[in-house]
Amino acid sequence: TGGDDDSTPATATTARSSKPLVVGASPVPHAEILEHVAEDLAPKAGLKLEVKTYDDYVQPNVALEEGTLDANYFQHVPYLDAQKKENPEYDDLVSLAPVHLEPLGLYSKKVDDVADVPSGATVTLSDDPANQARGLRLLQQAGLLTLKPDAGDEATPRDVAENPKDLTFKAIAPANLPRTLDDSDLAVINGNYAIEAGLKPASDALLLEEAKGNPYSNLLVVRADRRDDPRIAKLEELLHSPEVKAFIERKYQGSVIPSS
Amino acid sequence: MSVALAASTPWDELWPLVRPALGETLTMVVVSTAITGLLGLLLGVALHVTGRDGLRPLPAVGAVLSLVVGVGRSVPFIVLLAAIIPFTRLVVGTSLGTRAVIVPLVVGMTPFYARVVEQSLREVPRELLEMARAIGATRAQVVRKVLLPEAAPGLVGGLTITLVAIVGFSAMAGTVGGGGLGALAITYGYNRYDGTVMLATVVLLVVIVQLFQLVGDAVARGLTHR
Amino acid sequence: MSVALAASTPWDELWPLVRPALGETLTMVVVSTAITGLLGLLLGVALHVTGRDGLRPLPAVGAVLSLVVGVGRSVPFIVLLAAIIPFTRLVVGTSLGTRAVIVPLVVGMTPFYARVVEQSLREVPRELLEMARAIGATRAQVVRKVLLPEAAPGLVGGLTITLVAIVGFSAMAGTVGGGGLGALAITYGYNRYDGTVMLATVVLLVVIVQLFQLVGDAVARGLTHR
Amino acid sequence: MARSAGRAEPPEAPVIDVRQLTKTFRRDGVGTTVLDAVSLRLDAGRIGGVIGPSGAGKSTLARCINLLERPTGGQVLVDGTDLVALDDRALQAARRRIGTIFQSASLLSSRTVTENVALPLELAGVPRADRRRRVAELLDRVGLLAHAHAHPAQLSGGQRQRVGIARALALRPAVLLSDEATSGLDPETTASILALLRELRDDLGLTILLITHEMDVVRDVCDEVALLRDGRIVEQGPITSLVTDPDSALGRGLVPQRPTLAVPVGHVAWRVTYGAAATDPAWLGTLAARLGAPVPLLGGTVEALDGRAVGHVTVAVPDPAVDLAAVLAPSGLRAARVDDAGPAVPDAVADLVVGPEAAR
Amino acid sequence: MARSAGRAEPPEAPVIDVRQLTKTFRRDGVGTTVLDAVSLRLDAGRIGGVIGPSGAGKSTLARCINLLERPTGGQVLVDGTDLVALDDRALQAARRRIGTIFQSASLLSSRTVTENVALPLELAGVPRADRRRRVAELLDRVGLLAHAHAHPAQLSGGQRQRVGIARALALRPAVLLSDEATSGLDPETTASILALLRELRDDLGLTILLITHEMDVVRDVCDEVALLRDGRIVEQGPITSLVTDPDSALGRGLVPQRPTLAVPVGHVAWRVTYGAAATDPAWLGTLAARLGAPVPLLGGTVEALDGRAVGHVTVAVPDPAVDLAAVLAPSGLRAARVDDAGPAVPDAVADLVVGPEAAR
Ligand SMILES: Nc1ncnc2c1ncn2[C@@H]1O[C@H](COP(=O)(O)OP(=O)(O)OP(=O)(O)O)[C@@H](O)[C@H]1O
Ligand SMILES: Nc1ncnc2c1ncn2[C@@H]1O[C@H](COP(=O)(O)OP(=O)(O)OP(=O)(O)O)[C@@H](O)[C@H]1O
Ligand SMILES: [Mg+2]
Ligand SMILES: [Mg+2]
Repeated sequence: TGGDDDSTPATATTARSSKPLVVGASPVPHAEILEHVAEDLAPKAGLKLEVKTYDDYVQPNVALEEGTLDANYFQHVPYLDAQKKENPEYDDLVSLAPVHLEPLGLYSKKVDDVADVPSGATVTLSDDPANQARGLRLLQQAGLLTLKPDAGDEATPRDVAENPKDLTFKAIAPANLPRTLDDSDLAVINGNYAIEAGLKPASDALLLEEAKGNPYSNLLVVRADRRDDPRIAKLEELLHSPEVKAFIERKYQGSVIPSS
Repeated sequence: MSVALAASTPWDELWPLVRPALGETLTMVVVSTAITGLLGLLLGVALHVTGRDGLRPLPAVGAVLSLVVGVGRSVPFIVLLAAIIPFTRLVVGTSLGTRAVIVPLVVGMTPFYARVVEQSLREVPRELLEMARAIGATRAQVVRKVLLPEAAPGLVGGLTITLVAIVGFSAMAGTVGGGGLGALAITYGYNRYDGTVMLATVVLLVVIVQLFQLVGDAVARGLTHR
Repeated sequence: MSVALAASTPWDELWPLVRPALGETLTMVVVSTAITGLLGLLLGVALHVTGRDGLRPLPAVGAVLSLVVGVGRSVPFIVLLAAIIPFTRLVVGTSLGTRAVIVPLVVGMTPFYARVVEQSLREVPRELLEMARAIGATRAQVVRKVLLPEAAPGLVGGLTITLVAIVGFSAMAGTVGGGGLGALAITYGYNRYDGTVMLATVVLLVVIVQLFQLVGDAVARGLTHR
Repeated sequence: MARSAGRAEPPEAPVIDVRQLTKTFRRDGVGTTVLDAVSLRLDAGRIGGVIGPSGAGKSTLARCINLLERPTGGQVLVDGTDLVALDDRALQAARRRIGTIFQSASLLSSRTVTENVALPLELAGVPRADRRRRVAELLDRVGLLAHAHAHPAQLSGGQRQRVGIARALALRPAVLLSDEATSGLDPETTASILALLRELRDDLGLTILLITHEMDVVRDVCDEVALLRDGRIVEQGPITSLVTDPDSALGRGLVPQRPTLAVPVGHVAWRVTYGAAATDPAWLGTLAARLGAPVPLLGGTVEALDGRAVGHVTVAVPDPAVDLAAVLAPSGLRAARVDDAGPAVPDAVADLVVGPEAAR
Repeated sequence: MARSAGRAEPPEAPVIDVRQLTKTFRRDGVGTTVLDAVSLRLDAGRIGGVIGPSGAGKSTLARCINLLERPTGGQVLVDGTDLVALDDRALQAARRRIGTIFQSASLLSSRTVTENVALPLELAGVPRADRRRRVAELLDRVGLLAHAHAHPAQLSGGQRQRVGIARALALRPAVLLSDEATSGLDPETTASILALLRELRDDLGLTILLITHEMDVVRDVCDEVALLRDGRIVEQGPITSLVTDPDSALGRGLVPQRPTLAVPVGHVAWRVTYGAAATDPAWLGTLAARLGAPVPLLGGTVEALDGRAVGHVTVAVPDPAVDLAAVLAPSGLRAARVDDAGPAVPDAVADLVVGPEAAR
């Protein structure tokens, strides 16, 4: 089991390389991308990959730190940094190269244009800290509000400086954002949840996040002492391969964008 | 706790955060418990009456009721919450906010309380039911005049258990913007490692639960004349 | 559901997905229920015995027990799950996987079953306890020979209710990689809007719940001699 | 509520008519026949006693009459209607005309004494004011006014039993099934309850099936009696004829059998039983005069039943040659030689009620 | 288990010694005194009866003796030790020496008849084989062998009561508190249970406090009796002296009071009571001879108690001038004129047990 590796970090990497690499991931698109790698690319590359899915954003880092996971693939750098700030023991977690971005989008069933958002409108956004901050930034980008200058990666509605339209913010579970779209005036929805709920970000969103230079690209995170694990290097290489890029573009139709 | 309590909310910012949550929790819990109590009672009585040793054994109806109750209890609450959104909207007109949580709480907990009710009704001595039948009680009268009053302490005790379970489940309210202490505990304590808020909410939750338990116990004791 | 069921898993891919989850759920539920049953019974007896009308009223001990039970029931399950990770790791050596879910399930449900047990014990006629005392039973003997056997049908009924609640909570297991049908329902049904898997898991959950309910009812009936 | 004379059925139609009633319980997969072809008729306004050893099936008989137990075979007609054939509504109506006093009082613990007695009235929709009046009246009759607001748990056993009696009478039933209503009541309370029952019978024509173990109760209020043993009716008939029939085990059992004095040496003990015919109450003096010797009275019981003497006395006759039976026959008394008249467990009682279990 | 002679206490130390026992219940905030300074002593190997109207406090008295109710005042000593002062362990041990038969049998519904009777043996750690033997023996004695494996719900009321009796005797107690053990049992079963108790007393020195409403039972087995009314002991004493004392209400109540024949015209009814002194059993014949006229016997009861005649008869004296009391005094009989000897509710019983409630 994973715990063995943890207790004997000096074990020869060769011994390790024969074992499957255990990667924790969010179900969509992370796990799907990993499954694609595991099935179509990894065998040829001599890599055994085992994917564990998580619906939660806390446990994958816990498991990684604990050694149950060799890597995880569900977060972006700002989220990891926030986690590190709150959990000093995560200091040895390092991020690798960005793989993909799931652009947040503004959606509404009430208005067709951001400009038409009425005064006093209810805006729903994700209740996880990073996505909430990101959503607020998207709303700022849409010109609906201004954030305080010191608002960081974990900005909350309390960090809103100007709210000209007197918007009401409701933070809810990301999966329920599409479900409650009928009852909100505006919703900031993650790409994956939008797709799964049958929304087409490319066409349905009033506004999508910019892809370029976006810090919210998702990437692999590993423990520093595993950075040199050849299996990790192999996976990292495969994730940035043209095949994977093509897979993402084909499968997600613009709702998930390859970062490189 | 394994994680340091970083970025804690200062104590003086706590109350403005917690106060509305407390109100939301109380609203959700009290309203949901009241409705759940009523519906669960009806369903529980129906289960008992149509059940195998009931006043009017109707295997077919009993099986259907049992299935309904089973479905209600089998679906994980988060899934239930999401799945019945259209129904919720139909009933309270929105799928967002405190009101919207009450519907899934009632839908989810009614089957639970129904089973608790059934359980309590089973404890009523059979000789009392026979007595009631012998003096010419209709089935409805047996239920109203014998079964329910005699089981009352158990029903209240069961309702207390249900209420506390509702307090627990109301934490999920956050997933549809219902707010409340539980959601606060999850948002701040679980997602953000904010020890202060987490502690404050948990303490408040414990106090609420203990208070309701005290009241429930006192009422049950007041109804006991054995 | 309000949204289209996009990207459903084809039926032929269903079984490989569901089969291990079924096993995980059964393991989690059966093991957790067994341990919860035992610990809850002990705690419930302690609550009853030290309670106000108990065999040995000890207001101080009773209050402490009641507080412990209250805390256990007040903390929302997800928060509890996260909060006791160090304890979980201590007990089962890991905080991940099916085994790791059993610990918070037991910790979370034991106080619940303890209250159910307390409730059942209250239903034992006082004259039987008096009889036992009159024939010189020690308190431990009153518990073992009178309270528990006489309350047995209620205890089994309550355990069935607890088991079903555990089935529901085990869905949260997904959040720590514990797997199981509930997690599948959340992952596919809740997060991915996958109707097929969702339906399949819910149906399986219902079947499991109904089966356990049937067994529980039969056992309770077998223990009833009134 | 009085049973009017203008009813359609012929006046002889019995109010309770049990025909070939059989009841079998399954226990551990084995069937036990608790009532075996029991037939019993009780006319309007009559009080019929049912006696028999513990476990004979008396309670089961009562429970079959108001259909708390479904008979395995046979028929139970109350007021001419077969309860088994009735639908729910009709059965409820029929049951409201049958008052039942349960062997275990079966009171609702959640209700006070008043509320327990009011229950049948509530069920029947009697208005509150009437209910209050009737309940107060009943509680007064059973001596429980002082406990009107107590809960059953605060009552003594006999008090609970009396609540059950008051409840059974609340609806002024036409038929009363009384299952050991007075067991556990003291003699005075018993007497007052019996007086109440007799009065209700006389005034309202109440028909009563009275299950009891107390022979005094049977003698005091019953018109007829049936002896149930082992699920079968062994003997039955009107009290007066049973009591005056020295061949009837049931009749002998109804008269107290108490220990008698030791027989003086040289004497022979004879048991003299009052018979059906009228008897000169001074027979004992007459006998002594006739025998020319004192006739010691060793013991016995003589009492008035319907104005006639019933009972028996044991006397010691100084001359073994005297055939007391022949001597007393003209005066309507029957006599039988007693071989051992010492203090002993009364035999006639044993004859009467010894059950298969108790005999083992 | 027999009460050995070599005990430290003086042999006269009573086994049950109730001193100024007071018990008050709070009901709806009002205190009701149920037992009011009750004192009672019962020596080893004696059978003491307690009678009294329903609600008099008899059960409460028994419950105070085994400390199921904590006395409000006074002392209860069993075997010389004050139970109130004992710690848990000692109290348990003491209770195992006190068998209790409850008014409501209080059987465990989860256990069979056998298992219910075995319960006290289990609690005391009696080995399984011994347990089985003892239980079978007891079930045989109470006539329940055939129902050994039935559950209480499958038993008749009397059968349940007998299970309770067997259970109380299981541990061969030194003291037995019997709260209406035989109420609801038929005469034969009652007789066999009483025979059993008497035997246990004779063989093992069992001391028994017997609460009952059945005067026959008191006469048959009790050595002494106390009349409790309204929480107070009104009268108490040895049976023989009470029964032969015509001034004792309790004594009169113990002898059956049955209706007598109507007084023939021109006659005067006298009630003749057997007294403490030995009496010529042939007194009636002698009286007739002496009066030179037949003396009709209107009714009465005469029986042997400890070899002596007790009871009373009502006779009609043809001459109103005769003072029967004076005539019979030399023969040890007491006579009192009866003004109305018609069939009536027996007065002496009313005298005896009329409670404040029933009298209202
Ligand atoms: N727990 C209680 N609370 C209040 N009053 C009580 C309680 N228990 C008994 N009583 C009252 O105490 C009185 C005596 O009761 P107890 O049971 O001793 O009577 P008893 O002599 O045994 O009568 P019975 O012959 O009917 O059994 C009754 O009037 C009863 O109402
Ligand atoms: N539910 C049952 N299942 C099996 N056997 C039963 C059941 N109820 C009663 N019996 C048996 O039926 C027989 C008759 O019982 P019943 O209660 O009619 O007796 P009873 O004549 O009223 O006796 P008692 O004088 O003791 O009240 C008993 O032997 C009893 O064990
Ligand atoms: Mg009976
Ligand atoms: Mg009593």
